[in-house]
Amino acid sequence: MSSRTEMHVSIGGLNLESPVIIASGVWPYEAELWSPERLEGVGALCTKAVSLNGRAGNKGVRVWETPCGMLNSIGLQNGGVRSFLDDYLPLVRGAYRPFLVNLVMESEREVRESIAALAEIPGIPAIELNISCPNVDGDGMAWGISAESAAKAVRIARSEWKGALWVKLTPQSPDLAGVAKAAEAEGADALVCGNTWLGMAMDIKKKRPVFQRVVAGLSGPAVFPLALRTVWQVCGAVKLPVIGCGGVASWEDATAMLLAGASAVEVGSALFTDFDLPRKIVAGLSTYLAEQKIDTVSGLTGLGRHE
Amino acid sequence: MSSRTEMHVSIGGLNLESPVIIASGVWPYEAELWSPERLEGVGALCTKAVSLNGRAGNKGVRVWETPCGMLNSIGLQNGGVRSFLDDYLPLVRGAYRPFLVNLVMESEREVRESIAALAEIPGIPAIELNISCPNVDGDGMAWGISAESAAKAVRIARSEWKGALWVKLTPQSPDLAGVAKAAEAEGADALVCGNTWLGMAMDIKKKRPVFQRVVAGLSGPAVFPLALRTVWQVCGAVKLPVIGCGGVASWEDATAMLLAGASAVEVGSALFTDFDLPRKIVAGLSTYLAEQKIDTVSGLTGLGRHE
Amino acid sequence: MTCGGSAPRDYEAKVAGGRALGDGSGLLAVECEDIASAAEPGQFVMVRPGSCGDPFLGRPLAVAATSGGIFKMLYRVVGRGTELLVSKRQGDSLVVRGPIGRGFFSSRGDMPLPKKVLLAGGSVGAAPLLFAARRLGMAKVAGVSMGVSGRGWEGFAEWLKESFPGVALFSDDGSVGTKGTALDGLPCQLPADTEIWACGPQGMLRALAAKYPEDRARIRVALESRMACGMGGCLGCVIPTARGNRRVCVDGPVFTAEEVLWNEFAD
Amino acid sequence: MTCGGSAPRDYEAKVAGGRALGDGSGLLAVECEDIASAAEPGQFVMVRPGSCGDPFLGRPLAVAATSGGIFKMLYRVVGRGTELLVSKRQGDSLVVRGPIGRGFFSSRGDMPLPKKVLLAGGSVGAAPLLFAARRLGMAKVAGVSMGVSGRGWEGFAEWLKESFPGVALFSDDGSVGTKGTALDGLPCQLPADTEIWACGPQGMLRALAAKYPEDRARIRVALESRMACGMGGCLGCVIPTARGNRRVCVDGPVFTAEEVLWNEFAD
Ligand SMILES: Cc1cc2nc3c(=O)[nH]c(=O)nc-3n(C[C@H](O)[C@H](O)[C@H](O)COP(=O)(O)OP(=O)(O)OC[C@H]3O[C@@H](n4cnc5c(N)ncnc54)[C@H](O)[C@@H]3O)c2cc1C
Ligand SMILES: Cc1cc2nc3c(=O)[nH]c(=O)nc-3n(C[C@H](O)[C@H](O)[C@H](O)COP(=O)(O)OP(=O)(O)OC[C@H]3O[C@@H](n4cnc5c(N)ncnc54)[C@H](O)[C@@H]3O)c2cc1C
Ligand SMILES: Cc1cc2nc3c(=O)[nH]c(=O)nc-3n(C[C@H](O)[C@H](O)[C@H](O)COP(=O)(O)O)c2cc1C
Ligand SMILES: Cc1cc2nc3c(=O)[nH]c(=O)nc-3n(C[C@H](O)[C@H](O)[C@H](O)COP(=O)(O)O)c2cc1C
Ligand code: FES
Ligand code: FES
Repeated sequence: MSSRTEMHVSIGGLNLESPVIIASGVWPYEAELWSPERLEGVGALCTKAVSLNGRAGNKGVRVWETPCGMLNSIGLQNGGVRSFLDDYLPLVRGAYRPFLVNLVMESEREVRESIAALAEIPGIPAIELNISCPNVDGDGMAWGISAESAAKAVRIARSEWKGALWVKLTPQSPDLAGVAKAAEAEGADALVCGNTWLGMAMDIKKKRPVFQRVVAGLSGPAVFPLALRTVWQVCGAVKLPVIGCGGVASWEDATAMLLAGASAVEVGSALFTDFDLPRKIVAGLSTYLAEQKIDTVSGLTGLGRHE
Repeated sequence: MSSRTEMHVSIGGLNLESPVIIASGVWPYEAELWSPERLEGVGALCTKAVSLNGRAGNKGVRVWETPCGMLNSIGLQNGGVRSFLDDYLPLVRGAYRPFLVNLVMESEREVRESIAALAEIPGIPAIELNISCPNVDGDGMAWGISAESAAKAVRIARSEWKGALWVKLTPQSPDLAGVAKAAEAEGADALVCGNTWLGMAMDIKKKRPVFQRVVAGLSGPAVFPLALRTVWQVCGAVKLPVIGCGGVASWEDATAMLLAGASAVEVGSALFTDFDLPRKIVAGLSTYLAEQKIDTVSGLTGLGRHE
Repeated sequence: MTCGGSAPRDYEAKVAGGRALGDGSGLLAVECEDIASAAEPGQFVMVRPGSCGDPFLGRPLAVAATSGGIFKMLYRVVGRGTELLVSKRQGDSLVVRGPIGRGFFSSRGDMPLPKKVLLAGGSVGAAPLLFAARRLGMAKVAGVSMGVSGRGWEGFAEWLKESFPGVALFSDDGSVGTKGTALDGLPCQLPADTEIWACGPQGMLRALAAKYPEDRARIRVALESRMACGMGGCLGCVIPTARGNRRVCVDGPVFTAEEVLWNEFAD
Repeated sequence: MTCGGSAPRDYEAKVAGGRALGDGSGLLAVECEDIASAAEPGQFVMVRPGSCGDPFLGRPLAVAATSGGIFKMLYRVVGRGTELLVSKRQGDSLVVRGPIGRGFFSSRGDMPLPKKVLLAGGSVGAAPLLFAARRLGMAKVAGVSMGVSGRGWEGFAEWLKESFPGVALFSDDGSVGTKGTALDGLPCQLPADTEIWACGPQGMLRALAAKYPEDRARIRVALESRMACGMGGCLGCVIPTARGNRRVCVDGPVFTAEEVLWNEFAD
C-alpha cells in the first residue's frame, strides 16, 4: 500500500519506517506481540517505564473507563533497569525496530545510575525521559511542571546519555512552551507531547474515590482536542521535532497532529481496542498523501500552520 | 418523585429547589423554554454571557464535535447589558427561579459600568462572574489564571455588587487552589468550577485549524474526569460552596460531583442532546438518597472525601 | 431573537423502516406522532444516530415527508454519524429533537404565497423540496430542477424522477440527466409571480443568489450550518444577515437570499 | 511475565444469534472461526459492545461454549456495556479480542488432570464451567453446585438445570433451589482425587479458599478484575499473588486458590 520511502521519517536521531510509535506503558513483553507480523505499521516502540529499582505499582483499582477514554493509576510497576536488560531487552531487540527506553526521571542519583546501566549495553538507540513524576530531590512537584526543573532533569540525563534523548512532557505544566524550550536548550533531541491528563473518578456506590491516590491519568480519544492544542503550542515554541501523543485513534487524528506540527505520533490507549491501528493509520496517511499530492509523510509536518 | 425539601439547597445567597443549574451560554431566550414545564428539575439558570457593549462574537466555524464532547468558539456574542435588561430580563424573570447573570470580566471600567446597570434594576439575585476572559487592562492573560488577577477581578466586582456573587473559575489556571482562595478572600459567595478546557481541532481537508482563533473550549462528557478532579482540589482549598461544572451528563455524574464536595452542579453541553436531563438528574439523586438513607441532597456534599 | 415557532422537544422514537437509494443515500422513516403532525417543509430534526455517548451531537436532517404518525428523512452518508443511519432497521430506537426552525411557509410571516414556485435542489437538498411540493400542491409548482454530482447517484436520480415527475435533472459529469447544475434548469428571468425555493450545498445557493441579483427577495433558501444544539442556545450555527447574526437552527433554516450576507462567510 | 498461550487478535465478528434468559441475562452466539477453534474453558474475550467510540473499552466475557465456527457467551446486564449486548441481533457486527488468557486446562502446565472435578459457580460464573464440563466429559464431573441471588433469576436457573443436569442449585433468598450459596453444595472435606473449579463473584471465591485452607492447591478459580487491554499491556488487572503482581488477563484468569493472596486485596 505505502512505499517505504513515503512513510519514512527521521526524528531526533532515529530513522523510522513510519511515523507511528507505540507509546510507553501499553505494549506487553509478550513474545508474539513483538513479531513483525503483529507490528505492521509500527515505526518504533517505547518500552514500559523503567526505574532504577523495581516498583510494585499502585494498589486498588488501576484502570477505569470514562466517556471516550480511561483513567489509569498503574504507578510505574516495573522490575527495575536490571530486570529490563536481562529479561526483556532481547525481546525488544527482536522486533528489529528502533525503540525507546521510557526512563522514569527519579532522583538525580537514581537516574544517573539507570542511564549508566543502559549505556553499558551497546545498541540501545534512545531514551524517552518521562518527566511527569515528582522530583523527589526537589519540591515534590513533577519534574516536568516548571521550565527550571525540566531543564535540570534534561541536563542530568543529557550529561549521562550519548544516544538519542527524547523528553516526554506532561500536559499538567502551566508553562509547556517554557518547559519545551528548556528541554531544547539542554540538548534534547525530540519532545513527546505529551503524557496523560490529571483526572479522577468517584465510586458512587462506595462513596469514595475510585483510585487510592484519588487522582489518575486520563487518556484516549477524549483528550485528543487537548493534546492537539498542546502540540500546536509546543511546535510554535521550539525547532525540535515534536511527537504528538494523546488520544490518537485514527489516521485522521494522526494527520491532524502532523499538520499541527508534529513529526510523528505515539498511540497508546487506542491499541487497547485495536491491535491493527498502526497499520490503519499508515494506510490512511498513504491515501491522504496521494489525494493531497504530497510525496512523503514528513511533508505534512506543520502544513496546517500556514493558513 | 422527590419531595421539595429533599432536593433543596441553599448556596451562596440563593435558595434552589434542586442542585441542578443550567450553565451559561447554552439556554436560548426562547419564551417557551423558560416555562416551568420545560424547566422541570432546574434549580437555577445562568444567562448567556453579558458584556457592557454588544459583541458580534467570532466568525467562521463556531462549534465542532469531538469524541464525547465538543469544542466551541462562540466569542461571547451578546447584545450588551442594556439589551439584556430590556429584551430578555422579563423572560428570565418569568421562569420564577433564581437566576445568575453571567457577567464577562472585561476591563475594570467596563465591568463597573455593567454592574451599575444591573444594580439599578431591583430583583436580580446574583452575578456569576466569568473570569475566563483576557484581562485587557493587565497582561492579556485571562483574569482567572493567577491568584493575583483573580483577586483583583473579584475585588472590583464585589465593591460594586451587593447581591450574591459567584465566581466562575477557568481550569486553565495552573493554580486553581490559589485562585479559589483569592476569590474566597475577596468576598465571593460561591465558586463555579469550572469553564471549558482549552483544545483545538484541525480541518484535515482544508489543512488548517478549524477555528479562526485556532484554539476553542472543550466541554461535554469527555472533560468530566478532569472537571471532577478540579472540583475535588478546589473543595479541599476553600470553605465556600462550590458548584461543579464540566461534562455532567447523568445523575451519576452529578452525584460524583456532590460526593467530591460540590454543593450543586451546572449542566451545559449535555442539554444539547437532552432537554430532560435536569429532571432525570433530580430523579436519580432522589432514588440514590433513598437507597443510601440520606435525607437531603445537601447531605451528599463532600461525603466522598471521608474514606 | 425569540423564535416564532414552538421550541422542539426530544423523542425516543422508533424506526419504522428504511430504503437504501444506492451509494450511501437512503430514506429513513421514523415513528413520531408529534413531529409528523407539526413539521412543515424546511423544518428539520436533530438525530442522535448512536446508541451511546459518541457521536455526541445530533445530526441535522430535514423532514422530507410526513404521513400519519410517521416522518421521513433523506440522508447521504458523509461521516460517522450518517454512516450509523445506514444500519438502522425497523424497531431500532433513535433519539430525535424536533421539529426545528422556520420552514418555507412560516418564514414568510404574513406574506402571501406566490402564484408559482420553482423548486431547485442539490442532492439531498431535495428532501425539504419534496415535502414543500406536497404541501404546495403540484399546480403551484412551476418546475423542479435538481442537480447531483454524477456517477454513483443513479439510484438517487431514479428516486428523484419517481418523486418529482417531470424533474429537470443535472449532474456535474453528465452521467445522470444533463451535464450541468440545478441552476441550468431555471429561467434566465424570474417571472414576477414566481418564487424560487431552494436547498442544497452552500455554493449552489450562493450561485443562485448571484444569478438573480434583483430578485433575491423572491428566493427562499434552506441553509446548512454546523450545529450543536438545534434549539437556539449555543449560537454555534449563526450566519451573517442584514439583521446581524442569525441562527440557522431557529431563526432559519429558511431565509430569503436577500437577507443573507453571502460575501461575509465561507464554508 | 511472558504468556504461555498465544496473544489474542481482534476480530470484527457477526452475531449468530442470541437468547434472553430473563431479567437481564442472556446468551449471545458469535461467528468467529479463530476464537471458536482455539478457545479453552476459562479463557475469555474482550467485547466492544458499541458501534462507536463510547463505551471505549472492551468488556471481558468468558467463552461459555463453542461449536463449529461459533462461540457463545453468557452475559448479565450490569451497566451500559452489557446493556448494549441485549439489543444485538443476528447479523449485527461486534468487535471482539480473543481468545485471552490461561484457562482451566492450560493454567495447569504439566500437571495431570485430577480424577474428579467439582464445579462451583455463582450466577454468570457458570459460563466457563459449562464449557469446562463439556471438555472434561460428564464422567469426570463429580458434581455441580451453583448459586444465584434469587428472585428474578428463575429463567437463568431453568437454563442452568437444562445445561447441567443434576445441578445443585442455591439462592440467597431461597426463591430458586435451596436457600444458601454454591458453597453449601460442596462437601466438607475435599476428596484426595478431586479438584474444585470455580468461577463467580470474588466474595464467593474468597469464601471457597477459606473453606478449604489445606486444599487450596486443588482449587482453581477463574478471577475477575477491571481490565483495559486484555493483552497484558496495561497492567491494570493485576492481583497480588505469591509470585508478586500477576495479570488476571494473560497470567490468569485461572489461578489456584493457593497462589492468590486473598487478604491483600479487596474489590
Ligand atoms: C438544517 C440542515 C438540514 C439538513 N438536512 C439534511 C438532509 O435532509 N439530508 C442530509 O443528508 N443531510 C442534511 N444536512 C447535512 C447533514 O446534517 C450532515 O451531512 C451530517 O450532519 C453529517 O454528519 P456525519 O456524522 O455523517 O458527518 P461528520 O463529518 O462526521 O460530522 C461531524 C460533525 O459535523 C457536522 N456536519 C458535517 N457535515 C455537515 C453539514 N453539511 N452541515 C452541517 N453540519 C455538518 C455534523 O453534524 C457533526 O456535528 C442538513 C444540515 C442542516 C444544517
Ligand atoms: C475474565 C472475566 C470474565 C468475565 N466473564 C463474564 C461472563 O462470562 N459473563 C458476564 O456476564 N460477566 C463476565 N465478567 C464480568 C463482566 O466483564 C462485567 O460484568 C462487564 O464488564 C460489565 O460491563 P458494563 O459495561 O455492563 O458495566 P459498567 O459498570 O458500565 O462497566 C464500566 C467498566 O467497568 C468494568 N467492569 C464492570 N464490572 C466489572 C466486573 N465485574 N469485572 C471486571 N470489570 C468490570 C467494565 O468492563 C467497564 O470497563 C467477566 C469479567 C472478567 C474479568
Ligand atoms: C495503562 C497505561 C500505562 C501507561 N504507562 C506509561 C509509562 O509507563 N510511561 C509513560 O511515559 N507513559 C505511560 N502512559 C502514558 C501513555 O504512554 C500516553 O502518553 C498517554 O496514555 C496518552 O496517549 P493515549 O491517549 O494514546 O493513550 C501510560 C498510559 C496508559 C493508558
Ligand atoms: C456553546 C457554549 C457556549 C458557552 N458560553 C458560555 C458563556 O457565555 N459564559 C460562560 O461562563 N460559559 C460559557 N460556556 C461554558 C459552559 O457554561 C460550561 O462551563 C462548560 O461548557 C462546561 O460544562 P459542560 O461540559 O456541561 O458543557 C459555554 C459553553 C458552550 C458549550
Ligand atoms: S444549533 Fe445551537 S443555536 Fe443553532
Ligand atoms: S487488562 Fe491490561 S494487563 Fe490485563
